[in-house]
Amino acid sequence: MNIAAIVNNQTQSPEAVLFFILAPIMVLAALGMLVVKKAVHSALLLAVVMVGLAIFYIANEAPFLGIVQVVVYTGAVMMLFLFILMLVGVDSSDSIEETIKGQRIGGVLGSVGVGFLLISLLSRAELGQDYVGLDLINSEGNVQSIAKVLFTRYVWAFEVISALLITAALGAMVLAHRERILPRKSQRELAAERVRQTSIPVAGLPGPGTYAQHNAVDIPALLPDGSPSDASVSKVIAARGELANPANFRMKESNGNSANGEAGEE
Amino acid sequence: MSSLTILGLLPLIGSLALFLLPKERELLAKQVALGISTVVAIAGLLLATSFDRGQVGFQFVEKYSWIPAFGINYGLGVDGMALLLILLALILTPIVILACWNEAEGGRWSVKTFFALLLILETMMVGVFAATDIFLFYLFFEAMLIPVYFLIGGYGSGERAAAAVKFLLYSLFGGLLMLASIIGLYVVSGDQLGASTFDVTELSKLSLNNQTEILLFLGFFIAFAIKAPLWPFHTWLPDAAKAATPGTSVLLLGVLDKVGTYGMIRFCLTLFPDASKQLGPTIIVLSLISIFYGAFLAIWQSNGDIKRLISYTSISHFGFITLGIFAFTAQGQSGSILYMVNHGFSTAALFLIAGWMIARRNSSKVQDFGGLQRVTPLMAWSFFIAGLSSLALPGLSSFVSEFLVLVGTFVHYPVAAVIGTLGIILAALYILIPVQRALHGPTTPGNENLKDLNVREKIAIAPVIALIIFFGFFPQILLNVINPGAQASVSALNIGGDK
Amino acid sequence: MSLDNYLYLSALLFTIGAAGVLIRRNAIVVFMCIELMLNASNLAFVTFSRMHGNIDGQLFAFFTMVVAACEVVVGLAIIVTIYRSRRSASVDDARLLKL
Amino acid sequence: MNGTSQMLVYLIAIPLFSAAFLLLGGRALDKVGHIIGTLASSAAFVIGLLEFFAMLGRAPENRGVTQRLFTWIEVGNFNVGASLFLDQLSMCFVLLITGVGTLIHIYSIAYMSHDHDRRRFFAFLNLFIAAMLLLVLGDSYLSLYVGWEGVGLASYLLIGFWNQKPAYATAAKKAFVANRVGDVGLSLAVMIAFVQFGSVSFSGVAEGVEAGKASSLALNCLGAALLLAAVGKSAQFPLQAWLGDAMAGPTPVSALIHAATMVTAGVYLISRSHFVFDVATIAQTLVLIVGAITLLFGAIIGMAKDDIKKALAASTMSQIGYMILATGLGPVGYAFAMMHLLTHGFFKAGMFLGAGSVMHGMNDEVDMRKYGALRKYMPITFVTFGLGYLAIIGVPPFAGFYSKDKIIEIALDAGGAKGIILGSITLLGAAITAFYMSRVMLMTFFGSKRWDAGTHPHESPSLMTIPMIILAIGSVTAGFIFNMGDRFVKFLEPVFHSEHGGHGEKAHLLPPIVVSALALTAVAIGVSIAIAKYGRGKEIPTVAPSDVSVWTKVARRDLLQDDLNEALFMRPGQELTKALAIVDEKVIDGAVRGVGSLTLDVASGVRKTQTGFVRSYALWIVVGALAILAAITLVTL
Repeated sequence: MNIAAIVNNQTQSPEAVLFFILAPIMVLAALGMLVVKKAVHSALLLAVVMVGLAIFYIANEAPFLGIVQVVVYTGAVMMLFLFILMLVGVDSSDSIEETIKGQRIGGVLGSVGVGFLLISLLSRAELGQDYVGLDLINSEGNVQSIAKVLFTRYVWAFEVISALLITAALGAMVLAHRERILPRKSQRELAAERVRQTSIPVAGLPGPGTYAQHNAVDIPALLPDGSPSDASVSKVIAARGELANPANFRMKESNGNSANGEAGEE
Repeated sequence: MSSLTILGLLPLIGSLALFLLPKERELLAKQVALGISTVVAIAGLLLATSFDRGQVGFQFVEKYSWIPAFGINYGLGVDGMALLLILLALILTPIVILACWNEAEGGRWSVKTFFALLLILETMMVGVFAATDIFLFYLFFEAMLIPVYFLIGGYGSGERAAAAVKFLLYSLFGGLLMLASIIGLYVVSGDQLGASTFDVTELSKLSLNNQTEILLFLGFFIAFAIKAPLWPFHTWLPDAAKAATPGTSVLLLGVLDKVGTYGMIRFCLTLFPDASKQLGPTIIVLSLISIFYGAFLAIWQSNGDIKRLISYTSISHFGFITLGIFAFTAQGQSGSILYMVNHGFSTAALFLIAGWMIARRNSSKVQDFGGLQRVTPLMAWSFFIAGLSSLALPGLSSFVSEFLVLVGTFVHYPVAAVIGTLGIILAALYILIPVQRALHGPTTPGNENLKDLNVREKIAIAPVIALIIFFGFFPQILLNVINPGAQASVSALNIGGDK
Repeated sequence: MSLDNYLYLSALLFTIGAAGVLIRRNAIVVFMCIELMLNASNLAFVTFSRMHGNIDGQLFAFFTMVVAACEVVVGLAIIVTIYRSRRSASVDDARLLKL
Repeated sequence: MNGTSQMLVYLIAIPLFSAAFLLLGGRALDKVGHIIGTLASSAAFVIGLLEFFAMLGRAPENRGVTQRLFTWIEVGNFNVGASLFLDQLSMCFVLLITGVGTLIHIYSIAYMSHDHDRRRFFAFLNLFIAAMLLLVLGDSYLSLYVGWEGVGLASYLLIGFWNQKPAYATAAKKAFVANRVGDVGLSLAVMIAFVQFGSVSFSGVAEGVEAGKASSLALNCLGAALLLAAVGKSAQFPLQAWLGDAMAGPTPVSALIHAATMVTAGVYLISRSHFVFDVATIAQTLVLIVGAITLLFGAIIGMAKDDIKKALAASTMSQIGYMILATGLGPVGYAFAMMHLLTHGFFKAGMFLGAGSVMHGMNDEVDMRKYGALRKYMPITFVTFGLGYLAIIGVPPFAGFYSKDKIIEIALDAGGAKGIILGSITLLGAAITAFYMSRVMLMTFFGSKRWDAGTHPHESPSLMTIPMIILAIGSVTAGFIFNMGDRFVKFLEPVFHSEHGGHGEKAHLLPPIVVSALALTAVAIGVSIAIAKYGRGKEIPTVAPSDVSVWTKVARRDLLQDDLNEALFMRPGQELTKALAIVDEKVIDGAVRGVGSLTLDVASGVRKTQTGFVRSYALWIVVGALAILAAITLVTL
C-alpha cells in the first residue's frame, strides 16, 4: 500500500490515526481468539473486536449501526455466548494437539490462501469513481435516512427478517426445552428425602459452642459423649487452622477428674 | 382393424384374471392359464390364415398417435417374419404351460404368479414383434426383461438371483445403447424429414453420412448382439438358462433371443444398409467364432450341466443365424428367418425333455443319467429326436434352414461357408456325446425306477416333435411366407451378383 | 487514509475467523469465529456504503446482524442439546453421521 | 427322354411307413414285427423287379424314369424339387438293395429270434432300406444328401443296437461322426454346384459342366468335395477307421450295410457324378490314389485280424478300394466298378451271413483261433462260405474272377507309368486277398478243433441257410451272366456314354488272356502261402502269438489308424475345449464380473471421504472456495 495512494481523495488525518491504533488491536484480539486455550478468554477477545468494529462503524458515518453493534450485538449476543459458556463449563479448554490428521496445517494454509487471494483481488480492484461519502444522505441524520430506505424499498425484507427472528427464538426454545420425565418433587418429598439421607443431620447442625462455655464461631460444639463435633464449625475456619481446642473450656469437674481438666486450662 | 392389439392384450387380460384367483387354488390357476394361452394360440392361427403371402411390407397395420409432442405413435404391423415369430411365441406358450405343470412349486411367490408372469411375457413377445414404431419396440424390448427377471429370480434353482440380475443388467446395458441410437435417429430424422419420427419405414428413407450411420448401427447392433447371444456378449445366457426353470428357458431361448436376430434384420439392415455392408465381414467372423465357440463349450459341458449344454448349443445356432443375416443373399436371409422358427421348436423340445429328466432325477449333471434308453424309452427317444433336429439331420426342420444359410453364405463368402460347414461335425459331437452318456450304456444305479413320460408330458411334446418332422419335409409352407420379405430386404441392400 | 484499509482489515478478520473455524475444536469457539467472519463482512458493507454514498450498504449490514442473531440463537441451542446428551462440547465428538 | 412312373415313391414309402409303424407300434407288435418288416422289404423288391422289367422293355436311350412329388425348397433361384429318378445305374442299386435286403431280413428273423428287441431291429432295417433307396433314387444332390444322412442315422442306430454296452455305443458314435465328416464334403459339393451352375439336380449340373460354365478349379473342388463325401461313407482312406468298429452291430447289419449297400454309396456317388470326374482330371487322379491306398490298407489289415467279422470288414474295405480305383479310370471303369460292386454284394453278404451262422453255432464266439474243423459240423455254411471264398479270390468260373479281372485289365490299360503302378497294386491286392481269405477258410473250417469248452457247433436253421444258398448261387453265376457278351456293360452304357465301342482298339499294355493268367498266378501264390502257413497239420495257437514281427503288430492295430485319429484330432480337440472353457469362465465372464466388482471398489473408495468430522467438511469447503478464487484470478490475469 504505497504512500501515494493515501494522498489522493483521503479522509481527514485523525481517522487514519484512529485506524492505525485500533486495527492492530483488533487483529491481535482476533488472533488471540485462535490461540487462547480457555473459551472464556476467546469470548472476551471477541468482545474487544466487536467494540473496535462499532467504533469503525461510527467512523464510517454509520453511527446507528455502531450503537446497534454495541448494544445489540456485543451486548446481547456476546452475553448469550458467555451464558452458554457458563452452562457448558467455563474451564472446558481444548487440548493443544490436533485429533484429525492434517486438519491444522490444511486449515491454516486454506484460510491464509483465501485471505491472500482476497487481499490481492481487493488491491487490484478499483471503483472507477472517487469516494462519495454519505454527507448528502445523512443530511437529516443517519437513523432517519436508514428508516426512510428501510420502510420503503426493503419493507418486505424487514417483515421476512422479523418472521425469521421469531422462528429462530421459537426454535431455540423447542431445542433447549427438556421434557420433564419425573414429576416435580413437592416439598413433602424433599423433606422425607432429607430425613432418609444419613449424611445430613436431620435436626440441623449444632451451633458452635453448644454445651460449651462459649458460643464463639471457632469453638466446636461438644457432642453428648464430650467429643468435639467438627460439623458445627464452618469448613473455612477449619481450613484456615484457627480452630480452638474445646478442652480449654470444659466445665470443672466437682471432684477427682477435674484435675486433668485443670491441667489443660492454662 | 386392431386385431394385433386384441391378440396382444388377450394374454394380459388372462394374467389379470389369474391374479384375481385365490392363491391356494393352484390347479384352477394352471387350467385357466392353459385355457387362455390355447385360445390366444388359436386366435393367432386364425389371424395368420388371413395373412396375404404375396404382398411385401406390413399388414394388419394400426397407427394411433400416442405422444404427439415427440411424434411417437402406437404403430403395429407384421410382415412374414414377424408373423411367424409371433406364431412361434403363441404356440410355444401353451406347450410350456402344459409341460411345466408342477415346476412352479417351491418358488418365491405363488404358482398363480408364475403362470401370470408367463402370460404377461406372452403379451410382451407379441408386442415386440408387432411394433413398427421404434419407440414402441424399445418399450417392449425393455419391458420384456421384467417378467423374465421375476421368473428366473423367483422360480429358478441354484443361484437364481445372481443369474437374474446378470441377465437384467446385461440386457439393460444393451438397451441403453439402443436408446442412444434411437435418439440419434430421432434427431437426424428431425432435420432431414421435417417432422422427426419413429416410424421404421420413414426412417429407412434417411440418408446418413457414413460416420454417424456406423455409430447408430453399432448402438442397435450391440444391443441385438447381446440379446441374441453373439460370441463376446454371451456369458449371461448359460447362467440364466441354468438357473431358470426349463419352461422359462424355453421362452427365453426360443423366442426372446430371437428378438435380437429379428431386430438385426428389421432395424440394422433396413435403417443402416451401408453400415451393415461395411461391417458385414466382421460380423460374419464373429458369428463363425460363435458357432465354434458354442460348439466346443457344449462338448465341454457334456461332463457338466445339461441345461448349460443346451444353452451353448443355441449360442452355436445363433451364430448360424447371424451368419445367414449378414451374408446378404436371399437364401441367407430366408434361411436365417426359417432357422429362427426351427430353432425355437428344437430348443423347446430339448429343454422340456431335459427339464423332465432333471425333475425325475433331480440333478442336472449329465453323468448322473446314464442308461435311460432301457428305463424310460419314450423320453429317451424324444430326447434323441430333439437332439437330431438340433444337429440338423436332413429330414428334420433345422437341416433346411441351416443348409440355406450355408448356401447363402457360400454365394458371397465361400471361405466363411466352408468353415461354417465344418461346424456341423461339432454339432454331431455335442449332441451324440451327451446322448451316449445320458441314454446309452448300462443303467447307472439310482436310475432304475425312473418313470417314463406321463400323458400330460406326451401331449406337450408330441406337437413339437410332429412340427419338427413336418417342417423337415414341407418347409415351403413357411418359406412362402418368408421369401417376399427376405427378398425385399436383400434387394434393398442392392448388392450385386445376387444369386 | 484511503478507505481500502477498512476492506483489508475486514478481509484479514475474515481469514482469521475462517482459520478459527477450522482449527478450534470447542463448538462455542467455532461459533464465535463464525460471528467474527460475519462482523468482518459487515465492516466491508459499511465501508462500501460509504464509498458509494448509498445507504443500502448499512442497511444490508443491519440485516446481516439480524440474521447473525437468529443463527447464534439456534446454534447455541443446538450446542446446549448436544452438550446435554454428550457431556462434551467438542465438535469432533458428534460424528455419528457417516457411512 | 425320360418317362414318368408313379411307382417310384412306393419303393421308399413302404419301408419308411413300415419302419414308423413298427417303431410307434410298441410292444404290441413284438410277435408280428419281423414279418411286417420282411414283407415291406420284399414288396419293395417286387416293385423294383417290375420297374426293371418295364425298363428292359424300353429302348436303351429312354430307360430313365422320373417322378416329381413336390417342391421341397424354393428360395430365390435355389430351387430343389423333391423328385425321384430311376435309370440303369440306380436300377442296379435298387435291385441289389431290395434283393440282398430281403434275403437279410429273412436271415435276421432267425438270427435275432432270441433278442426281445427284434421289432425295433426290423424297424431300423426298414428305415435303412428306405433311406438307401432315397439315396439312389434322388434326382438332385440335395435329395441324395437327405438319403445320405438318413443312411448314416440308420447305421448309427443299427451299430448301436445293443447300446447298453458302452463300447458298442462309442462305435456307433464314431461311425456317425466319421460319416458326418464326409457329409461336409457333400454339402460343399452341393454349394459349389449351386453357385457354379445355378442348379443342384444331376441333369442341371451335367448340362452346366458340358456348357463349360465352371472353371477347372471349381470343377476340381467339386470333384474333391464329392470324393471326400464318398471317402466318408465308403470308409476309404483317410476316413476308414470306423468300419472295423462298426462290426459291433449284429451280423445281418454288417452283411447288409457294411458289406453290400451303404459302403458302396460312395461308389454310386462318384459314378453318378461321372460327368464331373471325367472333366476334373486332378480329382480323378485323387480318386485313383485313394482307391489304391485303401485297397492295400484293407488287405494288410485283413491279414492280421483274428476276429472273423473284422477280417471280412477289412476285405470289404479293400474290395471297395478296387471299385473306387475302377471309377477313377475314366468312363470305361464305371461299368466294371458297378459289376464288381454287384458281384461283391453277393459273395461278401453271403460270407458275412456265413460268418453269422458260424457265430450262431459257436455261441457268438468271433475269434477264428477258437474255430477249426467246422466243415464237418456245418456243411451248408461250409459250402456257401467256400463258394463265396472262391468267388472273392477270383477263381475263373466264379463271379469275382470276371469283375476283378476286368478291373485289373483296365488298370493295366491306363497306360504308361500309371498303368504299371496301378496294375501291380491290383495284382498285389489280388494276391493278398487270396492269402487272407484262404487263411480265414483254413482257420475256420479246416485244421483241428480249437473250440472253447462247452461249445458244440450245429448247423443254423433253414431260415438262415436259404438266403446263404441263394447268395452263393448268385456269387457263382452272377459273373458269367453279367459278362455274357458284355451285356452288363451295354446295359449301363447309356448312363456313362462311355464310347465303349472303342474298347477294342485301345492299345492294350497286355492282351486280356495274359492279364487273366497273371491274376491267376497271383491268386495261386497267395493261396499256397496260406496253405503253407495254416494248412495241413500246422498247429494254430488259440492265443495270438505276441513275438511277431513289427509289421504284424502294427497291422493288428489297424495300421495305427485309431491312434493317428486320436493324436491328430481327438486329444487336441479335448485340450481345446478345456482351454476354451477356462477362457469362457475366466476371461469373458471374468470381464463381466470384473465390471461389477470395479464399481464396488470405486464406491467403497469414495465412501472413505465421509469421515463424520464437521471440521474436515469445513476444510473441504475452504479448499473449494480457494480453488474457485484461484481459477477466477488465473482467468482474469
